[in-house]
Order: sequence, then C-alpha cells, then structure tokens
Amino acid sequence: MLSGIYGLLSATLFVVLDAVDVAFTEAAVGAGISTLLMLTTLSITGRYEIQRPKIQSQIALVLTTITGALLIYGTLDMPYFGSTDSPANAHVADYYLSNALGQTGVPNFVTAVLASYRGYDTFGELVVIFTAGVSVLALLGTVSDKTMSDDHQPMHQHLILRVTSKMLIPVIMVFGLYVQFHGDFGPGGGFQAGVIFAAAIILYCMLFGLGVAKEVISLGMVRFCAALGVLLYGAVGVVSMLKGEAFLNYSVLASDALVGQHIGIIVIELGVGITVAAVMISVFFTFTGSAEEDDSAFDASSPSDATESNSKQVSQ
Amino acid sequence: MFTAAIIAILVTMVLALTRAILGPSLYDRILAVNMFGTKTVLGIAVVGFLMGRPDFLDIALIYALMNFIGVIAILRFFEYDPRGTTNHDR
Amino acid sequence: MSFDSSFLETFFGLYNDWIVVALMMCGFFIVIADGNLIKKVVGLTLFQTSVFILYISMAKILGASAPIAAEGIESYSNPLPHVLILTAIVVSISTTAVALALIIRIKKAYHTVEEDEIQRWDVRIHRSDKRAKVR
Amino acid sequence: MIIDAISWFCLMLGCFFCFSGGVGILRFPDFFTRMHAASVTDSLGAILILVGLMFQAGLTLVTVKLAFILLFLLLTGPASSHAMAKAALHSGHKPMNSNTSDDAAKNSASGGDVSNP
Repeated sequence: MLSGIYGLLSATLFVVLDAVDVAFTEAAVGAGISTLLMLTTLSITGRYEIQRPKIQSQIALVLTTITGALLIYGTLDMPYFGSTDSPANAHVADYYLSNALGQTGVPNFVTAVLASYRGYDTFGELVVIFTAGVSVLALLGTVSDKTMSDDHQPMHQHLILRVTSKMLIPVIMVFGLYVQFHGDFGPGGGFQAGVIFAAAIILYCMLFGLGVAKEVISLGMVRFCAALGVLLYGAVGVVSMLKGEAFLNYSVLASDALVGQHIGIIVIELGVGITVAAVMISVFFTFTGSAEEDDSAFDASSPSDATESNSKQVSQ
Repeated sequence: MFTAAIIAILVTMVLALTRAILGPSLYDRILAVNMFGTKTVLGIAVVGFLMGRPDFLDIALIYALMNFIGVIAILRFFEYDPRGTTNHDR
Repeated sequence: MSFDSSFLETFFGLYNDWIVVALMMCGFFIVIADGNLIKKVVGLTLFQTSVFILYISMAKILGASAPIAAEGIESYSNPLPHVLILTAIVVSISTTAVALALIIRIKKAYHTVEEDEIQRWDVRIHRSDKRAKVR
Repeated sequence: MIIDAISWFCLMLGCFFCFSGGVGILRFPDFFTRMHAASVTDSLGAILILVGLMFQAGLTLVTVKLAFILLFLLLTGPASSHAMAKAALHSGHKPMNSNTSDDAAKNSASGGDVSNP
C-alpha cells in the first residue's frame, strides 16, 4: 500500500513528461508531499484493516466496468491524440503562444499565462490553498501547541543519515530559491519553489524532531507567512488598481510596460511561494504534532480521548 | 543510442516494480521503490537529451530529492515506533 | 481488413483517453469498494491524477516541444492546460491534506477509520439518544 | 568523435549495470543480497550514465546541473541504503520484536507487507 502510492505517482510523472512545469509540480507534490502526508496519517491511524465481504466488491467491480465502458464509448468522439486542430488547442492558446513573449517578456509560456494572463485564477487557487491550511489548523491545530517542549528525537540512531541531511538541507533551500526566481526562464515558479522549501524544513523536522524544528521556524511565524503571501499577491493587484489600471494588470507598475510585467510576475510568484511553503510546513507540523501527542498519550497509558469516547457511550 | 539507454532503464524499472509488488517484506518494497526512483532520475535526464531540450534536468534533481525524503519518511514512521507496533488497536 | 486498420487507427488515436479511463475507474473502484477511509482518499487522488493526465494529453501536439520559448523551435504544446493543472495539483494536495486531517479527527473520536464501523457507532449513539429522550 | 565514443561507451556500460541491478533485485534470494545488488549498481550505473551525458553536453550549464544530480545521488543513495540496511537489521535481529504471532497474522491478512521472520 505504501509503495503503491509512490510507484504510481512516479509513473504518472513519466506520462506527464511532455509538460515540463506540470511534471515538476507533480514530482514535488505528488511524489513528495502527498506521500509524506499519507504516511503521517497512516502512522497515526495504524495499518489495521478489516476484510470486507466479496460480494460488495463484486458489485463495485460491475459498476465500474459499466461506467468505464460508457466512458470509452464516449471517447470515440474525442479528437485524436496529438492532433493540432483539436478544439482544446484552437482558441486562446494560439494567442498566448504568439503574444506572450512580446507582451510579458517571459520566455516560459506557462509562467506567463499563470501569473499574468490568468492572474485572477491563480489568486483564487492561492486563496483555496490558504483556506485549506487554515482548516487543517482548525481541525487539528488545537492539540499541537502543548507538545512544544519534547526532546524526543525520532531518528537519533541514524547518525549517517543526519549528517548527510544536514549537508543537503542548505543545498535544497538554495535550489528552492533558484526554482523560485528562475521560473520565468525555465520550468519552475512559486508553487514548485514553495513545495521544495517546505520539503527542506520537513526533512529537518523528520530527522531532528518537531520540537527542534519549531525552534528553528516557529508555528506562529509559519502562520504569519501563510497570510503574508496571500496579502502580497493581493497588494500587487491593489497597487495596480491605485495606479489607474485593472486589478492585477502589472503594466503600470513601472514606467515601461515590460519592466512592470516583470516586477509584477516576480512579486506574485514570491507571494505564491511563501504561502505554499508556509501552508505545507504548517500542515506537516500539525500532523506530526498530533501524531506525537498520540504517542505521548499512549506512553502515559491514559489515552484521554479514549476515556472521553467511553464516557460518551456510558453517559448516554 | 539514447533510445537504447531509455529502453534499458525502462526494463530495469519494470524489474524493480515487480520486486516492489512481490516483495515479501516492507524493506524489500522500500528498496525496490528507492531503486525505481533512482532509475526515474536517470530516465528523465536521458529523455531530456533525447528530446533535444535538456531543460528537464531540474525535474531530475527534484525527483532525486523527493526520493530521498520519501525513503526517510517511511523509515521514520514505520521503524522505531515508540509504541513498538504500528497497529496496536484492537 | 479495412475494419482492422480503422480499429488500429482509433486505438492509436485514442489510447491516451483509454488509459485515463482505466486509471479513473481504478480510483472509482477503490472509492466505492473500500471501507477504509485512507484507501478512499488514495482512490480519490488516483482519480484526480487521471483527470490531470486527461488535460495534459489534450494539450500535447505531436512534434511540438515543451512551452518554453527557445531559438529554433517552431511549435509548442498548448500551455493553457498546463497552467490549469499546475494549480490544480497544488490545490489537490491541499484538499487531500484537509481530508487526511478529517480522518485523523475521526480516528480520535471513533478509534477506527473503517466506514461501516463508524456507521455502527453512529447508529448505536443515535439509538441511545432516542432511548434517553423517551425516558 | 572520440568524445562521442567515450560517451556512448559510458552510457552503454551504465545501462548494463542498471540492468544487471534490476535482474539482481528480482532474482536474489533474501533482502540483504538484493540490497547489495540494488545499491551497488545504482551508484555505478548512475555515475556512468550521467558522465556519459556530460560528455554529450559539453561545457555548459547542463553539465553543471548533471554534476549536481550526480553529487546528490552519490550523497543520498548510499545514505538511504545504509539507513534501510540498518533498519532491516534491527527488525530482523529481534525476530519476534513488536510482532507477536497474533499481530503478524493480522498484518499478513491486511496486506502482508510486514516482515514475518
């Protein structure tokens, strides 16, 4: 089950490889962070699973086969793979491809479309991510502050691993910055850089324990940064509005339109990067915090929530 | 020639994947997945050269990183569990 | 014979969609057949991934290159689906995180992540509620 | 010309090592022999393939990136192999540690991915 997730996502990366930026994101997010979160949850919930009656899955199998057959029947009308004149490639894409370089000065079309043409869209996505971070904190965040002061170091047996990672973490962070600011010219950008930066902190947290990691970067600061990134993005929009243009139209940010576009794109990518990194870090901290709280509860052999749910059934 | 290299890497990936699916123990699976990841890194590098656009190397780099972090995560969460066993429920 | 060649043409024209359908159905099967909530989340991510592949394969143009401007390259793949999916991936990880957080909460409240056991608990609590009201 | 030849030689040799590693991980009888096959050929194959690509690229930014990938793989590969071997040794040397036969049976029922010594 563990490796299943991992292997599948890496296979996905290969399929997706014709899209550089997407492959980049999928490698960072799908193979890295999502596996980490799954593993953390799995370590909390345990790998126990009950067997289900066969008949249930047979019904499901029949249902999926029928649905699949219908979908395949539906694909018969689809345009063929790789065709130039399919509807998806016909309308706005040509406009982007022929004008993006001249209007924004960014050679990476994906970044140009993401940050400039579809800036509203990206802003919305960023707010969704921020909201997700907030709701994870609302669901689990209350428990994690108590376990600040544990010197419980999970992997102190692995000296070699710790030394190697200590060497690697700064390199990873520099690589994250490179991805952040090189996103205009090659594959990369705020989303990927944020995830990479978060991965460095998460690596540190896994090897040296949550308490130590929280001394390096405190939860309050992470929360502050998550909000800061969204605000930075919004502020760019407001500034361009104050200068007499539409929301998120960067051309007015400097006297020259191209320079203005450049400034705008860099700043909003920075905002995206900060928010994504902060949300990922805070989600991981929260998950690990609740896992460790679980552990300490079991160590003290007085699982508080167990008694609570017991009392629930007894009292009613 | 690049094509030959890619085919060799793909075959190796299939072999590793077989081990990951068969693998009797958890560690066999981790080992196979780690190897799969390394081969993916090499594969991406070679594919970049095959397509004549070696911009893809950043992806290979981040994939190597994520592979490492993934292995550490599995070891971290399923090895020295302070409770002794991961499925103590029931 | 003519049927054969047209079938082959259809197959090579549409195999990407069929792969997507197969993956999607795998995810769907896991979601409806498995009671374990974590497995359901895994199924959902699988489903999401298949949608990503659908979009990206739509954007691919044969003979075209990755959409980063460079000298000597005439045609690029369509960048718009890439943008949509790039953000969608990051959003999907956020929603997955929320789902997993919910699962952790469920685990803490019910001590299980199996769907039918949770329902059994709910039914039991509901009944005892009713009994309390009758009294 | 010579550089091309060297590069192809490195690539092919690297592919051979990769492939033999793949065969090794599939055919060897127990975990530690498999680990030997996998990790040794992993490092060697990666070095050879990446060096071959470096010869192809010449002295550009691409070569620098390839060197970084190589450095990264050389640092992380042995480290993670070591960690894995150590972890396996720990759980293997105490055959019944944390796995009462009851638990082990349950595990094998639930998916069978826990070593059952």
